[in-house]
Amino acid sequence: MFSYFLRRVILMLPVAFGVSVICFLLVQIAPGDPLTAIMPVDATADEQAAMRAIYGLDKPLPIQYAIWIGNLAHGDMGKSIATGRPVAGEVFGAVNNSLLLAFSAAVIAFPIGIFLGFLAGYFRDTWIDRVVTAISIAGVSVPNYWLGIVLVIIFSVNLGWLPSMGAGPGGSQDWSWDWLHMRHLVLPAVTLAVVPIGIVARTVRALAGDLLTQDFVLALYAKGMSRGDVLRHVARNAAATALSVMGLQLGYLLGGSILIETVFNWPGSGFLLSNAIFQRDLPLLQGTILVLALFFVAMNLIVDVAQAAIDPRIKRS
Amino acid sequence: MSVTEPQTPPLPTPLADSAPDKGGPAQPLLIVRDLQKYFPVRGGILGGKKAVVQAVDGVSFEVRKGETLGIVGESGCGKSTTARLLIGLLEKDSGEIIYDGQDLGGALSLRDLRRGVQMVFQDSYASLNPRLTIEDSIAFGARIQGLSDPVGRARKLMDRVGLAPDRFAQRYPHEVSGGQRQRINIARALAMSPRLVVLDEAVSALDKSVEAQVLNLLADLRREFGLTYIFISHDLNVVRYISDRILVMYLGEVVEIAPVDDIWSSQAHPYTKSLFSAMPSMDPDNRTKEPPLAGDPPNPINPPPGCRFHTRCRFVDSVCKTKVPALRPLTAGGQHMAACHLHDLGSGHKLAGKDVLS
Amino acid sequence: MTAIDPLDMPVTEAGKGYWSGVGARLIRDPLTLICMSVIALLILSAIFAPWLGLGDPYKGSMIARLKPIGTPGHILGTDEQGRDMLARLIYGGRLTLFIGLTPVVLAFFIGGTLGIVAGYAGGWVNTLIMRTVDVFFAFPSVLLAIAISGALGAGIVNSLVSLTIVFIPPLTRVAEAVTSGVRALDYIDAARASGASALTVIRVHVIGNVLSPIFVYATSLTSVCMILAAGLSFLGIGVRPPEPEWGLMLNTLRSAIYVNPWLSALPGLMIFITSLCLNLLSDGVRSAMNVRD
Amino acid sequence: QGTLRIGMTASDIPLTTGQTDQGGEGMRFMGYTVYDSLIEWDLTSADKPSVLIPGLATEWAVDADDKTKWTFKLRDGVTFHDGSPFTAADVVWNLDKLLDDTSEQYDSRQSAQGKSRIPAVASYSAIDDHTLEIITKEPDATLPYQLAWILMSSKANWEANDKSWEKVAMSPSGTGPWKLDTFVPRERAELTPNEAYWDETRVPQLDKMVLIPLPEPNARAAALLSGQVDWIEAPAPDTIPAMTGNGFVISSNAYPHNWTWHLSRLEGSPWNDIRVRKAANLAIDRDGMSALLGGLMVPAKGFLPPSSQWFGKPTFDVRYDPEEAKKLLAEAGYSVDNPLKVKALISPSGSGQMLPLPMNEYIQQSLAEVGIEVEFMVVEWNQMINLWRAGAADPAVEGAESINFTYFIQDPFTGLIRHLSCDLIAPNGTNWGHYCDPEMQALFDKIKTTFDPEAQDAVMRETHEKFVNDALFLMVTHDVAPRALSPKVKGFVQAQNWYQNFSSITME
Amino acid sequence: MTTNLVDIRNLSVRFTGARTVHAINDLTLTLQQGETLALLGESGSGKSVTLKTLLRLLPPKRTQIDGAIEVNGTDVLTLSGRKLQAYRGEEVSMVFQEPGLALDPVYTVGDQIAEAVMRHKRISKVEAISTALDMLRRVRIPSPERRLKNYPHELSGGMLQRVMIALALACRPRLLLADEPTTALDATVQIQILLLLRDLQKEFGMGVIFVTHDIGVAVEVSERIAVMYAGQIVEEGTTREIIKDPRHPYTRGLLAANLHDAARGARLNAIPGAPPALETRPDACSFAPRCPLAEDRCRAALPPVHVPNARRRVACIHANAPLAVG
Ligand SMILES: Nc1ncnc2c1ncn2[C@@H]1O[C@H](COP(=O)(O)OP(=O)(O)OP(=O)(O)O)[C@@H](O)[C@H]1O
Ligand SMILES: Nc1ncnc2c1ncn2[C@@H]1O[C@H](COP(=O)(O)OP(=O)(O)OP(=O)(O)O)[C@@H](O)[C@H]1O
Ligand SMILES: [Mg+2]
Ligand SMILES: [Mg+2]
Repeated sequence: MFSYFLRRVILMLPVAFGVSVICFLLVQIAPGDPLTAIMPVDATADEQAAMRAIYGLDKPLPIQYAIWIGNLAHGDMGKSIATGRPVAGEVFGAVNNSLLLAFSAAVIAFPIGIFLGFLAGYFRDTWIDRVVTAISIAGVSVPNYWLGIVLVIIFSVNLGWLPSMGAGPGGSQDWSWDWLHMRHLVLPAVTLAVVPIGIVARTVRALAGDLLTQDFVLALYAKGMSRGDVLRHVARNAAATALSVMGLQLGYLLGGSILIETVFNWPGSGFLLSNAIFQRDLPLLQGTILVLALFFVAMNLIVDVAQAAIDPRIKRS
Repeated sequence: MSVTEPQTPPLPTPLADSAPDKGGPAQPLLIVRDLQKYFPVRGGILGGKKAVVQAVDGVSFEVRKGETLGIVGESGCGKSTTARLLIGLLEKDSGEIIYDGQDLGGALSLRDLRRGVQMVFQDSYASLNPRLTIEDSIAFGARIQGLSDPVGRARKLMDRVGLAPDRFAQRYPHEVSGGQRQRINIARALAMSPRLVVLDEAVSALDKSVEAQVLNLLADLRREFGLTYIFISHDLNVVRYISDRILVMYLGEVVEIAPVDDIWSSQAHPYTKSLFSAMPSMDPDNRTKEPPLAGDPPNPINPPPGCRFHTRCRFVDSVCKTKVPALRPLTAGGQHMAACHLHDLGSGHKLAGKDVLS
Repeated sequence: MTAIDPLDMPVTEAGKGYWSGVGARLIRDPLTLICMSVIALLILSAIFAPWLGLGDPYKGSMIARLKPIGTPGHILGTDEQGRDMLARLIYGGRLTLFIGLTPVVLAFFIGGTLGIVAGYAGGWVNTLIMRTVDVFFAFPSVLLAIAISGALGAGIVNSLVSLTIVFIPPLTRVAEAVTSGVRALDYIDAARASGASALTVIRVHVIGNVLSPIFVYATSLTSVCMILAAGLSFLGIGVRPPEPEWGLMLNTLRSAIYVNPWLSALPGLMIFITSLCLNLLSDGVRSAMNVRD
Repeated sequence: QGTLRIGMTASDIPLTTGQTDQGGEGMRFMGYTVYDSLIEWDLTSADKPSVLIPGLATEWAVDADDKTKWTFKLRDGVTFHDGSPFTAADVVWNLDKLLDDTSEQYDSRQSAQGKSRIPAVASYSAIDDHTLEIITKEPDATLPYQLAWILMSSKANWEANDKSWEKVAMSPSGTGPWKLDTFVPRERAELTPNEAYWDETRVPQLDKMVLIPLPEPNARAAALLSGQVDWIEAPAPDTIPAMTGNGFVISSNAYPHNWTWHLSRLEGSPWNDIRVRKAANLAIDRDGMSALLGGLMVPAKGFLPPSSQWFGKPTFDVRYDPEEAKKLLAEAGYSVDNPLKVKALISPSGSGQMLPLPMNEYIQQSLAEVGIEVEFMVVEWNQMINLWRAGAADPAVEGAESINFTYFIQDPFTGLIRHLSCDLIAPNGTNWGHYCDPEMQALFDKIKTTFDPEAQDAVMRETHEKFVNDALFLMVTHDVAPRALSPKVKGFVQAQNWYQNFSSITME
Repeated sequence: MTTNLVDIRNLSVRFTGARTVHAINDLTLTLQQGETLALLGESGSGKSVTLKTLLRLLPPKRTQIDGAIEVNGTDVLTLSGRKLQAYRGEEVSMVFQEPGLALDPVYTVGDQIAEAVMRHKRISKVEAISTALDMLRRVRIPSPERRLKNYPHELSGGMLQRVMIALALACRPRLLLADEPTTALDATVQIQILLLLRDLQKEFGMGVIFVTHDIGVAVEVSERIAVMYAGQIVEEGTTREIIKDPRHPYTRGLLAANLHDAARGARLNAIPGAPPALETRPDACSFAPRCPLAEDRCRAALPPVHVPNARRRVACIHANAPLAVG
């Protein structure tokens, strides 16, 4: 198991390197001058040049990359152009909030998705299957950013039940698991959960449906197992694949929440990213994407390892 | 009259454009020397050695013009790998393949080899492109080789293997039965006018009654076109029926090779002996009492040293564990060869020459 | 001798091609047919929008802004600049579908080619292509799209570029998997054994057999791509105003939600319906194409 | 008493260390709240344009002989929030922070924001604890306006924070009426009253003021409507009916802002013809545009808002008169059938740009009706800023003959001089259109050399009259800085300024 | 009349759905306690369906079953719920063709055997594991303690089939159903498994129905053979009778097609054609289209069943007139 883990880690390194290159290049393809957004509009050319030097933007590309990577190794992701604060601090704070949101959405989405999927897979080609399929297709078809707006209008503006924005009454810094704070989580998490519910339900349905037609299920019945036992076996078999789908979805929740975070003013990485984009805050853009991507890579690693732990067949190959 | 085969249709014009014979009748059509193929399998990246599957390890044999060589052995012993090496689907690690006197990679190009050697695969379904009509599948090779009138040729061959071209030419593989698909595969191989056809478990997936139909067909075709076959199977009965000589493989090596009647009457290698005794008896009054071998064939990733069969051999002696027996004729200049220390008086095996096998 | 043909075997209609079978299965599936008609209708109306006698989607009147649905002359009302909603929704379908579908089509060709090459060639070619693809997989797709679009800036071309980049890796991966699967089948070996060049084998034997699974997968991406494309516009890094595009319209009508909620829901509804139909269509096509089902 | 929660349009809390970023909003919420400048704007009245008043300096004067030498008397008994006293040395220290990149306390971020605001300053020194001397590069009567930009942060606090501006950012110290209590980047900042503020009338009444960045207009509206904030800046026009319908109060007032097309005066530009310029100005029905903006605008009558103290009495009446416009164009040789073709740079968004696309489309339509056919070149706001800096002659502008820009026109320099001065022709300065007129230049010089405020105002009026009479811009509208307030917010007086006074506010 | 362990009367199984298949047509079969019956037939002749019907493993929605099945006196077709669960595995159990697919890949083989034991014998996990261990010993798996903790993919094909047999026999069923348990195995392993089954059958004294299409295999394991064709039993008798004195033309064809003693190079007597598709219920002899002896009446009506002796049946008009093969 440990050697499997180590092997996966080593396989991950080139990917991580590639990720860093892409993140770096991302900024290079950006047109325009990153300083525009922060200098007063009537700043002189001299002032701009001085500023450019401060941010190292006057050096050639490979050197910029080398410096950037070198600093990264020390945990220094540069300073945000827009705020001057260290990118690392900004990003980790925001990713933290995004994680909170993503996990909450996952906690809503995965059990529902798994339940619906199993139901549909078990009762394949019955009306239950059709209803679940309809729900899951609607789930993946709905533009969730739009749904978010609608929910805000209904539950915040008209009914006044839930807050429309922010991560808690005092900002995200003093988050605690009380209703005062969790109220803020409800709408964005529900909105975010809609798509993964659909996806997880569809995956689990296909998975359960497939597994139920396999020989070993027949063999289980043949040795006198009850439906519940068979379902337990099927669930255990489906777990590895379902886990990887959920891992992937968690990544999407994390990276894909940008639209939702914008709608709900949720102080997460997506919100940060959208600010970075509009302020052309390239170090921040770079840093946010890098952290998210590396997080995603790490999570894939964890999922792989977890899969190997669940499914004895994986370690071998 | 009793149960018979349908009447063979009138002979089509024989496949005239086979590559001309070069070496004369005495030159074996195919000589294989020390053929070796190892497959790397992923081992631990961390320091661990990369494991290899020694799929084919030092295989040598000859196939004479017009004969049928049967190859038998348990699964995983390297039969298919050998076959694929022979028609260049896999690249050999080392060894020589000499076709009609010409060395592959030397005087003979892969392309020329493929004009002369064709193959019929086991899985009749997987060996036909589901998106091509039967006619197109058969004509494909001829078209590639630039032979004249590929479609006409395909239809002629379909007729010859007993599939009415008018009814079957435009069908797709999933629209015909397993036996029919195997006929198509045979026709496809023949469409390129090969001289040697490698049949890798070509009848194993068929039902007994259909198997007989296809075997009859193969026998007819061989006679008619003067083909040479390498016939791979793990069914000894089938191999015996169709082959002139039988080659027995064990874990990537040749353990015995002999004319069919010789080997049928007396098996020289303990493994061959066990393999033959493992055939189910057809006599209800005289059923098998003892399994001739215990356990499963070992994994070719780390084959045992010395004689590879020594782990399962009843006559194992210390020499077997260290020294690799060479494939040698039982009698000087004889056709029957085996690779076993029992037959080598100088091997140091304590039972050598004692004739314990019979 | 008996008069029976020994080799006859009951078959469904001899000589029936694969695609006619798919067509026949599709015809028997009403839901897919409905979705297909909806999409066809959207595409046709988008193509023929200028001849439908609609209002000018760019020209509005400030006096007639935010008229409700059902206003005479403006069946679906007017937007925040008094432009005819119906016209804008239909013209909007043009851009939305264009930006939603083009990247998948482009990625289908690029990713499909890469995947087939990787899957057929194997070895270091495969390693090179697939490891590169792996790097892109380290980014959640939405993130990648937003990052590239955000870096490049708004604009139709930029959106197409970023979305195409996003969809190449998954299509490559699927194409590679399907191709290596097919590559392992004996008929490929049979074709190689007949001396055909790699290109011929790919052309005759590989493409026909891998295309439909890749295609089916690609169709399942179209709705994702459309939602994503609209999302980019919604964020303001996709299509630029004043072009009519559903995501952008949704964005610009956001504040009108307080004046006329139904009106501002229309673009969202269009996105939803279209993507729903694309999803259902993709499911339908998937099951129709599954020969061994 | 009470807590006031404000939804800002900025996407982040403005820089807290002194000189703020985030434009006007930064100065409004984090500048003049936590800090003071030597000279400040009078923000107490809603009815008249605000004027300069003493801040940390109680009086100032230019030397009678050497018109480059200014002396400032500093206010006595002022202390920073950290308790350290405010002295002339602090002013010097603060100016070094912005201007002297060799000084220890030099802060590039603050410098980027402040340096360009005080172009006149050549040197400065503390005469004694409460006397400061500033030497300007050349005589410049606008120095007081320039100094109104410069905020004073505490040296003692900076030292206490290990001389690190990053640390200061978390616990800044100024002399202003508000103290920064806590601060979550990008999320919120909490200000509490400085009970010891030197101007007792401006000691805040509230217990707390919370600043929340809410850049997205609809999120802002939803936050106000769902009661998460009590005050939002710049409500989207379409959300206003819903707000007023629910008892929210819309506060607005004219302020020094304008929304214009800055015209190219390069060789060959059609805008060199005064008849064309006037025709365009006459072609626009500004009241019609008001519908688009929910009434939240002041139709332009000139370059400055009509209420400005520098408006003067221009003879050219900026009004809607299409017939007159057509006549003028006809004289210039154009008509609806033979329209004048011009290319205009616009951007889809941008700070202070109001609703640029619909407004520009409206203008496009209006101009078309009299015979000017406009082709738009739409670029991103950031790109637009670059093009604006580059000037009309830059190839990147692709021959566009106008640029739609909004101007912050608080003082003589930012309001008038920088747009048209010959020595500020882009890319050296911000005279985008390459306009250069000796007559105008003479007026600008006169502004700088007229040290008596009254007389200077008169010159300003004269200058503005020339702006209008020559129709130097396509003058369209002025923003009114709308903000939506919960009915619980009491005591707010919206000054005619970019900045506001929050001290008088109470919560019910 | 001795009571039969298995008593199948006039069984018909029809699959509905996209395609109708009359898989079993009017099948009657009996098996006595302690007897081994080989069910011999071509692919698609309904062998597996017969076994699955005995265990009620066919998808209930798409399957229509007529007739009666009694196993050890229980009416199998009316069983449901707990009774059905108790019947499966305890009374009757099954060995599948592909042991690799029939075992759950994510549980150890020990757990899978123990699970069945716990279910039927209501004993603790520890006891169940020791039963499993005992079973692994009985099927002669080397180092059974270690194998107990192996996952299916860690075992070779022969080993897996032994595990499968251990699993099937763990609850001491009265009837064992074996569906081509050796086709996927190598010859040397196949014979081991066949002999193992033979030994265990004696040891446990159960009835066995052994499905195969290889006559040699049938000879090795069975006392009786029933030959199936197109969902019907065309001939039934003791193994010796079937091998030495086949009466049905199909049985003869099968024997002739077997290469056991065909002369090298001589033509084989193959049965021409392919079996019918069973889209409709046969109303004549199903073998008639391939039968060299077919007459008009063969194609007109179902053939009569001849019963030459007590437990021997031949469904052919020619059954009484033994004909020389060939
Ligand atoms: N491409 C490959 N990569 C790795 N190992 C391989 C490959 N092809 C074959 N092998 C291994 O080589 C050995 C010999 O395989 P081969 O297919 O030649 O056996 P075979 O005798 O044909 O067996 P069977 O009777 O099952 O067809 C096996 O252990 C197999 O797993
Ligand atoms: N669940 C099912 N649904 C529909 N048809 C079925 C089903 N199971 C079996 N059949 C059909 O019933 C017929 C008999 O199948 P069965 O599996 O019993 O054959 P078999 O004798 O076991 O053949 P083989 O030797 O190939 O295992 C076949 O035509 C098969 O296609
Ligand atoms: Mg093989
Ligand atoms: Mg079967």
